[in-house]
Amino acid sequence: MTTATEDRKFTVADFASSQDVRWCPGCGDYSVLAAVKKVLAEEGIPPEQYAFISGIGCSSRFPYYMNTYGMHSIHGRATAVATGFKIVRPDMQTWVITGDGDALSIGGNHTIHTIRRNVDLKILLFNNEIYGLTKGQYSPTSPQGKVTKSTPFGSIDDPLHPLSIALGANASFVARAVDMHPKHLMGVLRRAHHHKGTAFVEIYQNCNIFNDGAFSHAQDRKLRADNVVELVHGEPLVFGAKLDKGVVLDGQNLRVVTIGEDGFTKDDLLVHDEKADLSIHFRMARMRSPEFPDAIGVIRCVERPTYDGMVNAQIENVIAKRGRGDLQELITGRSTWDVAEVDEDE
Amino acid sequence: MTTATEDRKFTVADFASSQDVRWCPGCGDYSVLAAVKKVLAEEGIPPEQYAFISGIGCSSRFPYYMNTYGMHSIHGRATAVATGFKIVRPDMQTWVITGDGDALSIGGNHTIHTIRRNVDLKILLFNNEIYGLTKGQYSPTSPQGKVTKSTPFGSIDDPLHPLSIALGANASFVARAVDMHPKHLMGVLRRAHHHKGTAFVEIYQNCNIFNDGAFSHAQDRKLRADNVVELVHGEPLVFGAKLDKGVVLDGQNLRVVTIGEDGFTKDDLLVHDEKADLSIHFRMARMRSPEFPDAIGVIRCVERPTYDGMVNAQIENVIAKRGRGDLQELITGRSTWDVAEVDEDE
Amino acid sequence: MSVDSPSHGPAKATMDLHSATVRFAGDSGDGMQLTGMQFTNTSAIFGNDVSTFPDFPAEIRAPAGTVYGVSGFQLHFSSEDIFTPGDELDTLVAMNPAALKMNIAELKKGGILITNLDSFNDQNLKLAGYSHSPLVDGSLDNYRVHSVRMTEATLKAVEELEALRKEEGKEFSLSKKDAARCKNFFALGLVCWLYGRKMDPIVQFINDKFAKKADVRDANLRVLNAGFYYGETAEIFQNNFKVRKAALPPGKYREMRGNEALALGLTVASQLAGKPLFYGSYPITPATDILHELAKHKSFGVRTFQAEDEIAAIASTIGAAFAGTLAATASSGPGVALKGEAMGLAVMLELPLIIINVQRGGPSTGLPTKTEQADLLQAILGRNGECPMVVLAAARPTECFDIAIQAARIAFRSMTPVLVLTDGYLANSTEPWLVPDVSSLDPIEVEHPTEPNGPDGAYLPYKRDEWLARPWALPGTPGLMHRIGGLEKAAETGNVSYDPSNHERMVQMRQAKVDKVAEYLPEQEVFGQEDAETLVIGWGGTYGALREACTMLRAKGHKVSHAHLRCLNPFPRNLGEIIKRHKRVLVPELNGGQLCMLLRAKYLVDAQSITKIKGRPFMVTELYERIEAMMTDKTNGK
Amino acid sequence: MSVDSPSHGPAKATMDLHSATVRFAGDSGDGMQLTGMQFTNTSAIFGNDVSTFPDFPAEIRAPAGTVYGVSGFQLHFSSEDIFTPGDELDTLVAMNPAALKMNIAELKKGGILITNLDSFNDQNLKLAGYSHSPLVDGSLDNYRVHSVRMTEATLKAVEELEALRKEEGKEFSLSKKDAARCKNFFALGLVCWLYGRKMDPIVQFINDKFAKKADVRDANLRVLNAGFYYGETAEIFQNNFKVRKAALPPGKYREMRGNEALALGLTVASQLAGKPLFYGSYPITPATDILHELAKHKSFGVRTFQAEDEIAAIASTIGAAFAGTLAATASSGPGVALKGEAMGLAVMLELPLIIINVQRGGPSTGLPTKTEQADLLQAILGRNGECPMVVLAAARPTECFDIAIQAARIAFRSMTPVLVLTDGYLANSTEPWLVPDVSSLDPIEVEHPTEPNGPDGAYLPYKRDEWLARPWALPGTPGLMHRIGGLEKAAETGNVSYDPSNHERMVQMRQAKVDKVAEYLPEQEVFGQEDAETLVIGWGGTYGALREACTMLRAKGHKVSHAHLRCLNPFPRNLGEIIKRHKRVLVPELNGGQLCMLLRAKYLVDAQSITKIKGRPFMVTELYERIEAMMTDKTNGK
Ligand SMILES: Cc1ncc(C[n+]2csc(CCOP(=O)(O)OP(=O)(O)O)c2C)c(N)n1
Ligand SMILES: Cc1ncc(C[n+]2csc(CCOP(=O)(O)OP(=O)(O)O)c2C)c(N)n1
Ligand code: SF4
Ligand code: SF4
Ligand SMILES: [Mg+2]
Ligand SMILES: [Mg+2]
Repeated sequence: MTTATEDRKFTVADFASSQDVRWCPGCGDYSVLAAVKKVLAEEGIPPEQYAFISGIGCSSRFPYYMNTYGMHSIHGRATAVATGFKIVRPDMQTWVITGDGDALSIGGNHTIHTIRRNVDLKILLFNNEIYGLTKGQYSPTSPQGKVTKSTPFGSIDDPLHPLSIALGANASFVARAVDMHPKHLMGVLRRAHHHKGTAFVEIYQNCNIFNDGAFSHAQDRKLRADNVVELVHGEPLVFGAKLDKGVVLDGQNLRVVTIGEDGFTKDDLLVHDEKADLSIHFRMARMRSPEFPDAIGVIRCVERPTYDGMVNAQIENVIAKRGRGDLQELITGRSTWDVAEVDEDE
Repeated sequence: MTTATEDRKFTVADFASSQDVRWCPGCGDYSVLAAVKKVLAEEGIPPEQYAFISGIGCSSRFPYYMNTYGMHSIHGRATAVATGFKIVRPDMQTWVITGDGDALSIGGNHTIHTIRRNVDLKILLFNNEIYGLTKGQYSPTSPQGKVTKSTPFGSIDDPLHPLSIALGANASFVARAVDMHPKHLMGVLRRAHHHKGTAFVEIYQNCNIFNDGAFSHAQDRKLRADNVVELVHGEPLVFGAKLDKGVVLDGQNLRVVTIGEDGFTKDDLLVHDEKADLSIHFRMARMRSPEFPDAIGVIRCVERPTYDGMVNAQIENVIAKRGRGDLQELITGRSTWDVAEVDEDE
Repeated sequence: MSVDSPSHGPAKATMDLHSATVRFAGDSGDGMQLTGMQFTNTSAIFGNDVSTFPDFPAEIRAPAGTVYGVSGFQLHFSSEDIFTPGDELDTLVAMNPAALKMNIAELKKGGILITNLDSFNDQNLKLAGYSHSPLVDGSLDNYRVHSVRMTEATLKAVEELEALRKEEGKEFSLSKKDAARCKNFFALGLVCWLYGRKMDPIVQFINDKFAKKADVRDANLRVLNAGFYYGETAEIFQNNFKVRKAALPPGKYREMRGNEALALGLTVASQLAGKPLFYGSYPITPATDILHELAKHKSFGVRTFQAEDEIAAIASTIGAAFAGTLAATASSGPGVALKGEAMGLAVMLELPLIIINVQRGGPSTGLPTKTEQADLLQAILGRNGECPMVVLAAARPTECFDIAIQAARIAFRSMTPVLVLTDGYLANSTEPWLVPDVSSLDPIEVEHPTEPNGPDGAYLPYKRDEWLARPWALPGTPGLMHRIGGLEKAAETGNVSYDPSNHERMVQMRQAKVDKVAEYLPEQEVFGQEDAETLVIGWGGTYGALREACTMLRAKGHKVSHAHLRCLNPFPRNLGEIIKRHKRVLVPELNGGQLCMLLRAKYLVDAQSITKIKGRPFMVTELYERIEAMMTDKTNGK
Repeated sequence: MSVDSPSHGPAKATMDLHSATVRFAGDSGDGMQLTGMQFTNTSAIFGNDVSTFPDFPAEIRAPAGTVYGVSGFQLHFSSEDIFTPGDELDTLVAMNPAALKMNIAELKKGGILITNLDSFNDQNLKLAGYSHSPLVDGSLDNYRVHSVRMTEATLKAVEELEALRKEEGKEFSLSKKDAARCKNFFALGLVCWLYGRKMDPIVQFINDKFAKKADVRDANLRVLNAGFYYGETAEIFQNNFKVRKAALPPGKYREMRGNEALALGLTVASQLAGKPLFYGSYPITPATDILHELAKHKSFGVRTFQAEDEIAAIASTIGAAFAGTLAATASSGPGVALKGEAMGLAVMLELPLIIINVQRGGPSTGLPTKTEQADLLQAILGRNGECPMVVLAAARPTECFDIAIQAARIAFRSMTPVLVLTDGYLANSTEPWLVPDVSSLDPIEVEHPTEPNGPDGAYLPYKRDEWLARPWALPGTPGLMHRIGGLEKAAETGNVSYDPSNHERMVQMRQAKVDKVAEYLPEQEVFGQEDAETLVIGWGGTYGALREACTMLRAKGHKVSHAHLRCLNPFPRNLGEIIKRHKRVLVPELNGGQLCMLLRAKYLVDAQSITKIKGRPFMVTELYERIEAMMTDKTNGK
């Protein structure tokens, strides 16, 4: 349905639409937009081969700013819209843009079903732990006790943990990145782009208007090193400004140790395996500062057939076995009778 | 609002409504109904202190058969209805009856939000891996490849795992039981009843009409011993007809061993701890025959403040600190002016 | 029931009838649906016009013998054109007391009642709520009652087979319980004799179905014959009946059920348009069968998606439409309610998709297995904002095929979602269908731009054509990248716009686009309009009953005509004129008067409602009486 | 604008005006809402009648200087009773070019335009889409333009303060950027001078708000004064104006916004009924403020539940109602659409609950921050099945308080869900409110049975009283255990029933119950009906504009009266009679003619629509003109 890539080369500008970007000045969304455009420009697939589908929220304005096919749908339903889209058009690179409210509050159910089906979508969840567009109510990811417009005395809900939910739904790809670290973010986006299946990426995103600093531990250049561990497949979990800290497995539990203290060496540390058991990734994804460093990077990446692939393969199989359907045969069915000109019976 | 229990004693009959039970003969729902009535009769709380709230599905007819307060609501929304109910009436024993379609398909989002909030509800999920009431379509828990009316060529969806989803939402109580083993089931129901918070119980339930034998490995008296491990807090994971098998932790992974073989003794086995880390329960809950025995019993039980408790405590705190609100003061607000009879100004 | 058929008086030998209505009723487990369908089949093959109406219990398999476990299948067959499954029953087969209890009220006076006497034991009588047997207390004196020991006769027939097998030195695999389950074929054989039906198609069916189970096959065949011979030999029947062939247009026919017709229509439409069907749906009675049927059509490229709920179902359908294919979703009452928000999005996006509502009894969960027409106003007016959508309604089971194709044509031509209304009655009823020749069907034209349509190489996704439709650029097309969404959009560019005048213009534009559909749809036809004073306006599944009632009324000299709407929004362009030609407008509906309200508002005509909200179709006679009463009531009308 | 106020002609010193309309417009970050509210406050305290209308951008904080980042606050203050925030502006304050661009069209000819000249730099002009400054190209010749270097003046005032502080040897904490942010108080001071307003309440406000930030406080106070003195001393203003006190009923007043009034009404209703409020909601513009307000009311036992979506919000509300308390939920367009299925359940359960729809521009996401009335038909007819619900609509911001209480009364008395319609205009507009004495409000009576009401000690949950309401047994009450649900229920017992006649009876019963509410609601009042030929019927937030337009029309000798409906379903019992008394019925609405359609259908009257679908309220003058035109048009009317 589309023209060949030939030898077209793309720049960031090719992916920018003509619409003015309307987020608040300073919003973390800007850096994610920039990162996505850069990654796509590098990847060399033409803009018309992409579709960006979003729900409703500040972050969900994203598609308007991309010079691709796009839909700003309704609140919480982006993954469901994208599922139908991708089933029909497995050839399109399909990205979903969503927020913590959009994907985990009203859209929570579609999120888990999309993930368990492993529809080949790249889902970017802009987690700012707040409802931005509606001007600052707590969201499912806001920490307990959060004072917001709708919780003047502090929220009481235990927060949902996006990656736990994704892993509980048997996600084939789960990653985390931080808006303010474009280089690392771009690396994660690139990996998501190349994953066949649902790539679920949580992005810590600062809403400087309604929830400024929610992720300062992971964003701030100074705090970051001690509060975040960058996962690399096959490498031990080392972190700290001096790279002297690490995570070890202690019986059934994880523990942070200092290399060189209590006899711990680098060799004792947990080594990251993107293809390990779900429960191991579950545990890593749940590490959270200050007790643990937050894990960023690709936490899980395994192969699993994609839903859109299987839907279409099933059709191809049936056609391969039985041949294309004969429409006349179909509507005629198996049990018919003929009516001739009426003549008296018996 | 209710009369004291005094020394009323209750029988199963006290909990039975006058309505004829209308499930298919042989349906697993009957045994769950019987077990619930027995447990409640034992517990000695009067029927009027209970509310059973359900969604839509075969199993959701349950409340009609209980002589308690009850609501057969709409598809997928039972937990949300029950949340409102329980917040207003924390004094009522509130049970939710739901099916795999009701709780995990259309109602999946309410399920995870109820669990993460830890509303004090007993949720019984009748998992028959099929849509019963609509006459046999595959459900989110049906295994891949399932041939049903809506999947004549086999389903392609990777199934949702109910307890993984619950644990991903930080459930405070998670258990599993089997319809055909009333004694064990009753034990689990009793534990659920006494748990303060969301008690999420998956019940393997046979739909003998549309999905007969889906759980025969756990139901059949002969197969059962080798395919199921009964978890007991503080006890090792032993199973098998001869009680000669067990589960051990092998590095990061679980493994089934035979006691006495390869040097394994009972002491090597994993000991069940209901209060362990979520990720450990996550791993146990996912054990599935034939590779592993399915874990039944209480998998997780930890204390966490209940949502309904916190909502009401917050109100009490505010009242304790500030006193009951003065209605006149409220509507008058802080900025008023007086209008006298008009007289020309200046 | 046909108008002038003589009621069954006493007679000998074979009596000629114009038509007859038979209902098989029994326990859910008694196989009544199968029995009814087989009788239908043989009648159709014989050459009658037929119309059927199954009536399921809400429970999957309620305990045997209870009234709520009763399953029924009604069949009307005739030597003339018929449109309904019949009102009153000429013959009722009641396999147990509960079936008798639930159905006897509809047996006409002097009608034939056939019961399975073996099932009238104390337990079953009690389950049905009888304190003593109605067969002996005189309460059935108005009927010609034939109590037959069917179970016994069935067992005996099977025993003979068993004996035969043993003689041949063979095993016999049927238990006594299995044997007893054949008794529906006894009833079927008996009724075949009663109406002089050839049993060849049934024999064929049994041979096919039980090809691999010789014992079951032969048992059923024996029992079937036993039933037939019982009628012929037993002294209890004074005569049997004959309903001659109908004068149907010649050609190849098949039985067709509404839901199946809809599914076939969607698949055919997709082939006519060259756009493989995407069908996103969540199971719900009585719409689920469409999913079941379409799931089989993989060799036509049909992709069915069983979504996690109705919202995901329509959302995925919207995604599929954006992706550039024929996309449809279906549901019923509660499920359609859930789709409301997304339907609004579809209207805003101006994408072609089909939303089907197989209506059932409401409100809320209501009466899930029963029929009703109470979602019309929801369909037309039930969304937030000014949110117009084309609304079509099928009038008879086989028309569901045509309406699906028409919906696709409109959706593509006008770039609009189209809502199709059917109902539980249409969904499950069958009638003979003259199978069309697919090569004679017009292709459905769909265009996709490949070049920019605006100045400076810009693509204007909301530029409009003569039907006010916007262009449909296929994702993947170079140079036509664009973004659409639920916020109000600027005319032509489709960019987000908060401009007040633009909003008003766009609201009017969306309305005008829907209104314009009337320009290319056929004009409204009227049945029997020449001299009519009274116009009966209907829509949807009541067509047959209205048509037969009006035929009766006209036969009795009443000046009445009948207009049945297929497009409810917009109304046919000549409807106003038609209304003006009549002195009185009556609007029978299976709701509280919803179409009537729309007609009153639009045409300012004092249209009067005839309503029925019982989860059941209109009966022809009740319509006849009510219309007649209102026609002669001087207090209504203009 | 009041009818006969003289337009501002050239004059000296102070001119008397009956009323004036002022709009403050600037960047979202410019504090225009606060400025407007302070000016409102001082006007109200002075004794004017006031009415306000804020107009927010859809973006949270769009980039500075863009047209889509413009925020406005309009205020109408008067010496007479007023009902609207005014049509055309007498004075426009435009803090930057974008604000000028977006608002100038509404400034009346000869009106005063005050701009911040410092913001008219090249970048801002470009952002606003001006190729060159409108201040110098003659395009504003029709207005009295006052370009003031506000930023500079502000900075100077703050510098003086800084110098002072330094003299005192103190630190000064404001950066230059902080200082510049005070400029809205300069504008406010200037406008206070222009309309001779006392600044005491503003000074008080600044003192309170910045009590802990002395530098900010003093800077703002200085800048405020600087603005005032600028008006007084600079030679550019030829005169200032005075709007005298209005003859308001004496008593204690406060400013009241629609959403706040609704929240207070709910809390008061809960106290009057002795049933602590449960409020389940999911945030959505423009309904969210109700949640924000109610979340503060914990000391009244109010439990707010921010649900995961709108479906959970209403489902929890239904649960809370079943639990026995006053339960309410609110949303807007897309969110209300999602609640449709659960509303059906509430109708079936016959539980008392309140559903609020703060309408916004639709369809779909539409114009989220703009006002519209296009959800009326959805409210009344937009559910599956015959699913009637009482529908009320508030007519003015302060009436939201009363309507909440009335909704609770009806819900409890008739055991029915009640849907309350307001809109974005009512939600955010303010007017002075004569604070009622709560002890004078009638308590709301609620009864709960404690004893069985049926034979043999049975509890019949669907037995009905004189209003056809069913009893409301509190869970926990011994002996009254019962089950309710969405399937059709048997009369009285409430058990599941598939009986056809029972279904029809129950459908009719639910309808009759809603209809009966009209019997105890007040009759419809008509404004100016004596001699009227034309009846203007309205509903909801258009009240003020309709009332002022009709007043103007009557003043001009037109025979017109105005009926404004508070209950849309059922209609007031005397509405039919009122309509009959008039020759012509006109129905102005901010939609495509929805109430008009209902009136035509029900009363068979040739009511004519006056529609506006621009996301904005009616202006009085446009209504005046359109009504006048239609009154003199011979082609319409009966
Ligand atoms: C059905 C519906 N409900 C509610 C809303 C209002 N709404 C819009 S965005 C939003 C939440 C936004 O939060 P999030 O998804 O975290 O996105 P963010 O703005 O923080 O990027 C809400 C509640 C809506 N538009 N539609
Ligand atoms: C909104 C809505 N959608 C769909 C349905 C139809 N429906 C009723 S029950 C059901 C699924 C039942 O499956 P499950 O929850 O597993 O219960 P079971 O019958 O197996 O006990 C469906 C799809 C409905 N009643 N309402
Ligand atoms: S409100 Fe927050 S999330 Fe939204 S655009 Fe502004 S800074 Fe970003
Ligand atoms: S269909 Fe299955 S789940 Fe439903 S009642 Fe029958 S056996 Fe039970
Ligand atoms: Mg957010
Ligand atoms: Mg199930």
